[in-house]
Amino acid sequence: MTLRFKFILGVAAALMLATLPWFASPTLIQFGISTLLLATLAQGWNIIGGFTGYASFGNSEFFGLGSYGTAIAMVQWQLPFGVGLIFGVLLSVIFALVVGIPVLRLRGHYFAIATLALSQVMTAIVSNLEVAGRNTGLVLPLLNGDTLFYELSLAVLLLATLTVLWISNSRFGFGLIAIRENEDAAASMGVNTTLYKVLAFALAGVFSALAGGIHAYWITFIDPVSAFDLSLNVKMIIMTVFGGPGSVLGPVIGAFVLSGISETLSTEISSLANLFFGVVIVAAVVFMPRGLADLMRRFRKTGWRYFSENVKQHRL
Amino acid sequence: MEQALVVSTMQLLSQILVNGVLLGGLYALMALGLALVWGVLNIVNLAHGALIMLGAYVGYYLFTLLNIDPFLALPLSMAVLFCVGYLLQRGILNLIARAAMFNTLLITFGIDVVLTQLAQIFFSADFRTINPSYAGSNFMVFGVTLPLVRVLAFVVALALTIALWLFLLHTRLGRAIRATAQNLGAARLYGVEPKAIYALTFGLGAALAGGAGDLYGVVSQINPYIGATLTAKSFAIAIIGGLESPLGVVVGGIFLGVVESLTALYIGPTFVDIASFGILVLVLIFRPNGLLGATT
Amino acid sequence: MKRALLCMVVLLVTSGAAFSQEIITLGASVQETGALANTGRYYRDGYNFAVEKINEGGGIRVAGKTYKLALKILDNQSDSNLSVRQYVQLLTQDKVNFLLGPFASDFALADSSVAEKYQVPMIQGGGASDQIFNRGYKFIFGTLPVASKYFESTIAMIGKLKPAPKSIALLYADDAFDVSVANGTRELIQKAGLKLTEDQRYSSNTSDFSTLISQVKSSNPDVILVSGHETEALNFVRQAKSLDLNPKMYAFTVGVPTADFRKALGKDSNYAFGMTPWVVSPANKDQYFGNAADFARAYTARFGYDPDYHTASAVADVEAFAKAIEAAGTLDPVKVRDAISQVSFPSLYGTIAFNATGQISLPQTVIQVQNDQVKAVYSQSGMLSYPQYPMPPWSKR
Amino acid sequence: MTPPPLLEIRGLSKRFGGLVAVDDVNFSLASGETLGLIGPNGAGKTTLINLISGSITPTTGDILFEGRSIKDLTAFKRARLGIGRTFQIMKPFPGLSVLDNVAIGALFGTSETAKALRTARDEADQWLELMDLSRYADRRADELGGPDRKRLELAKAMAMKPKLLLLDEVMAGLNHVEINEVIEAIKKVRNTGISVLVIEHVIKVIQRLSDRLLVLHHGQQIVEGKPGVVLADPRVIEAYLGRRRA
Repeated sequence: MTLRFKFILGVAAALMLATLPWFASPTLIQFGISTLLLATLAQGWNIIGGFTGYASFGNSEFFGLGSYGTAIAMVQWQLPFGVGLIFGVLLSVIFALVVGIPVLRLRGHYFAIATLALSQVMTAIVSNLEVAGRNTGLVLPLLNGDTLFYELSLAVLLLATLTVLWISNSRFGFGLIAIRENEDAAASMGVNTTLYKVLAFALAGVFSALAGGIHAYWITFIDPVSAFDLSLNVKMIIMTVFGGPGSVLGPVIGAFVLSGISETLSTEISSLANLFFGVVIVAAVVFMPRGLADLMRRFRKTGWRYFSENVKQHRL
Repeated sequence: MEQALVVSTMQLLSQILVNGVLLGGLYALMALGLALVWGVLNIVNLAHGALIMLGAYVGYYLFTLLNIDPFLALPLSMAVLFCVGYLLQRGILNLIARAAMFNTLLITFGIDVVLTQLAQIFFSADFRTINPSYAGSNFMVFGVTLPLVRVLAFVVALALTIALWLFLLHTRLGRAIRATAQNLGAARLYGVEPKAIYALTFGLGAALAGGAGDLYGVVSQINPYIGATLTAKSFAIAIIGGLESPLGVVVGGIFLGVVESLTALYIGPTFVDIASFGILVLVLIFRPNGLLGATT
Repeated sequence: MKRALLCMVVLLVTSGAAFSQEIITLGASVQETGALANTGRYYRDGYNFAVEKINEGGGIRVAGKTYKLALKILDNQSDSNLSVRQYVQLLTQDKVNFLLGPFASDFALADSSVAEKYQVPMIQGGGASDQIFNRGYKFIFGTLPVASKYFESTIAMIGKLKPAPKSIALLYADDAFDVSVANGTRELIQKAGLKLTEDQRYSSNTSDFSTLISQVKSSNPDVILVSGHETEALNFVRQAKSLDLNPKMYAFTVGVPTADFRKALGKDSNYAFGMTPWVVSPANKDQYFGNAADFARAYTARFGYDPDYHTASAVADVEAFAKAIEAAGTLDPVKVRDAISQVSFPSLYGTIAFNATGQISLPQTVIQVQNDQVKAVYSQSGMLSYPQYPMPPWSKR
Repeated sequence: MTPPPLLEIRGLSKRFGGLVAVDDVNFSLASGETLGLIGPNGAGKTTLINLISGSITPTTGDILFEGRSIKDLTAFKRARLGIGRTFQIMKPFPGLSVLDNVAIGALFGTSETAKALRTARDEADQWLELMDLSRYADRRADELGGPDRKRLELAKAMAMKPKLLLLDEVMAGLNHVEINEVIEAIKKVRNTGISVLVIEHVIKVIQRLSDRLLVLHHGQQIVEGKPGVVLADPRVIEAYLGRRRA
């Protein structure tokens, strides 16, 4: 595929998605909004997790801060949605800078656990904040405009994906990849590792906060448990890893495919959906640990052996 | 009047400290298995809480169906969970033993979901308790009320910790496990297959979770969804105590128990999580080897 | 315009199936799995049972035609975000006519916005928080009593006890419902001239109450009121025993009426006060089930466990729809909404009539566990039977 | 006035707890010079390299680069100034292609202005060619074998366009034939005119490459001078070779 062809294909796909509200059912749009937001979150995680190699469980904090920034601005200060969204992004970036600098010094599991613990701390702090409605949450004004929410979500996803496309072809992105592959070697080759990691964390924060703000206004009610939901972070990771971490479209495809599966399951087999979802995660990690992107690249060559080879390669 | 107030404040404080220490003992037992598996296999087991939950149900069914006292059921509960852990490692985790770190997080999360859902299907979402006749008994020492089962649970937790410590230090298998923590191949020097060590260690971690679950059921209620909070608590304790020695975990557990109790008393019960997880983050940043661990 | 278009789509897509058989579909997303599944099942089974019974009785008559009721229930896995999406799906894809609610206030808060957005009435029996009803929404109705008045009858009863209790400790979880309860209760305590010795908010899902209990013990109040969840009530009682906390009485908003509570605690559940807006009594007549006692028997036989007020509230939701649709004589959601606001009928749950904000006004009956049985002790009309008070210390049981 | 030496080490020490890994080391390195650093295992050679490259900070003493103290600079800043290094345990970017491994050196390293990825890859191509690696350009770095991997390390470091290159035991684990291959590669590097500090265990290698030798023993520098003179010094034979013969 030539670059030009890829470009045309991308624009066509974006246009097609953008026109969806004019012929799809409200349920599909509803599903679309939630999937686009999840894809945005996965793309955000891709920047810090996929490119930089830091398994962040802090992205749901960004989502929560975006939600609460928007909600507090709109409910407590009667500001317009746009201002709220910016306020949420601002909160999130400040959080990324303040927390990122000490926490990004930790590596591997320790970073993961630190961010995991921080999300518990954030939930607990917000539960005690008067301005955030404590643990009883905030009720946002009702806006009957799913088309608007859909287009907004799509725009943010496009922005996130274009940013990731730029990252994958830029000096900045190569710096991140170098950090992921070997942080000491990256530093010794002149990569400002601290700055790059914090920037990646903040950038992930921007997109997650945008998604959070849109989600809050759309769902109209937020409370600490749903806004700082850790399982949302796990979903971002699963979607990214399923699609292919460190690739441009992997997280988006991962989000679309897994949301589709999960939504179908919730409707079709209702109570067993979660069980099945757990099984899918386990199976995916065992049989295709490098994601769909890798599967598609190598499946043609190896065929069904692809799965058994993965197992052989990673088992003890 | 004023003196009476001072006396009652002191009494409350000592009661709270005792509560914290006793709670800490149970916490420590919950975290022990997690720390062992993490330290030796480098697996952060997000399904640890689910294993504790299973252990609690084993204890519950042994008590209600066969009328076995929960403290006598402890070894049985541990044995059952040992098998569960051993099979999980052999059947699933072993398949990704050499994959990237994300993957172990993801797969244990997946296992957690599956175990929880299966528990809901087989045990139902009803709230259960292991409620032997003596469950609420207590005795007074210097004006402080000591709940019998919590004291017993504390003693059992300490005993299991010491047993684990002795096992790791003084048996060939234990030394092989410790060596594996440093170097995968090292187990061979002790004439043990690394594969076997992995499964044994995970089984041991699960057995400790099973024991903790059995005791948890005696002091608290159980349902299929208690796992997530227990996993989070176990993390905090393992990190605060450090992964190097079982004794560190006990110190971490008691420290956390006391901090939580004091926070609830002086700041407010809704601030408990801020305190415990805030400390976890600070420990990670400033003393990554745990409160007792060596500084670098 | 949009609505007309929607109707056309409905006609085309459903290939007329729904219409030729004259079916009215009610939709709900409830907690069948997840942390709230234990209470969620009351709603699932209550809705199902009511729909079955109404259909057995011939369904409902709307403008001369007979309709059968159908039910579409989705499992929200105790996830409120998923729940919101499922309600939209119920309306737009499954084309249900009207909405029944989920369990718990925070879910009802989020889900009712869907009803409001699509202008389809929702009657929910699972959320009592005042927050749900003071937003000025027009399409949300609730059949649980007002949260801030949950302890009203309990405090009224306290005034009639001998020796009269003087001091109260109030403990409550920090979620929407329990905060509403606490705010109302605080006022009631003040009005009754009682002394509030402890006023403590704790995190939802707290499992260790040892600090709170020690604290309460040292301030030694006569009465302890706990507004929380059933798991918390269970843990509280167990730990109260093991820490030898002996107030003259303690009362809980939830948990006490359930069979689960008594089963999990055994003898330790005795003396605990609770409340229910629903009394299983033949005096509560019902058009479909005969009366509350008949209903309870039939329900236990059918589902294998005892119903509680959640179930009754769920049944009342379905019945309210049946009555309102018949009264409206049309399936038009806006007209049915107006009819709901006007209904007033006796049911197994009590008299169903909604006030201006959409909530029902139903007094709580104070209950107590006595010898492993739930006994009604006090209602608005006065003492029903003098409770076992004061509660004997744990050492003397 | 003579220009300051490229690198000057003054009274440098590093303590790990009770262990003195590097003890009061002083030397300097002129522009274009190749200095060999030898010593038995545990002599503190790698610690010295880590101190110069900035992976660790010294306990006392100073490091001057082009006359300026760099001891408080972070590793990446020193790389920007022109200090490149290889690692004893090879640290390629395993998941990246061989070409992109080298391109990262060109993108960062001493280059002040951001350059396009394409330019960096073009530069990387040249270094691959010099190091005889062109045919592996599209392979993943972790698929390379021993000597190729060493050459990749050299190419990566060279792509940074450093003024000073620190080579940490590049020969470890190679056989005789492979060692000769890599020696040729290092010679090519040296011929570009940059200064090199070579740490090596294998005496033969260091003799063939260095202008001057420095011997470390238990963290202390014991002899410094021309290779022939140093290797004949009885203290060196005692400390280093003597023990091996014994």
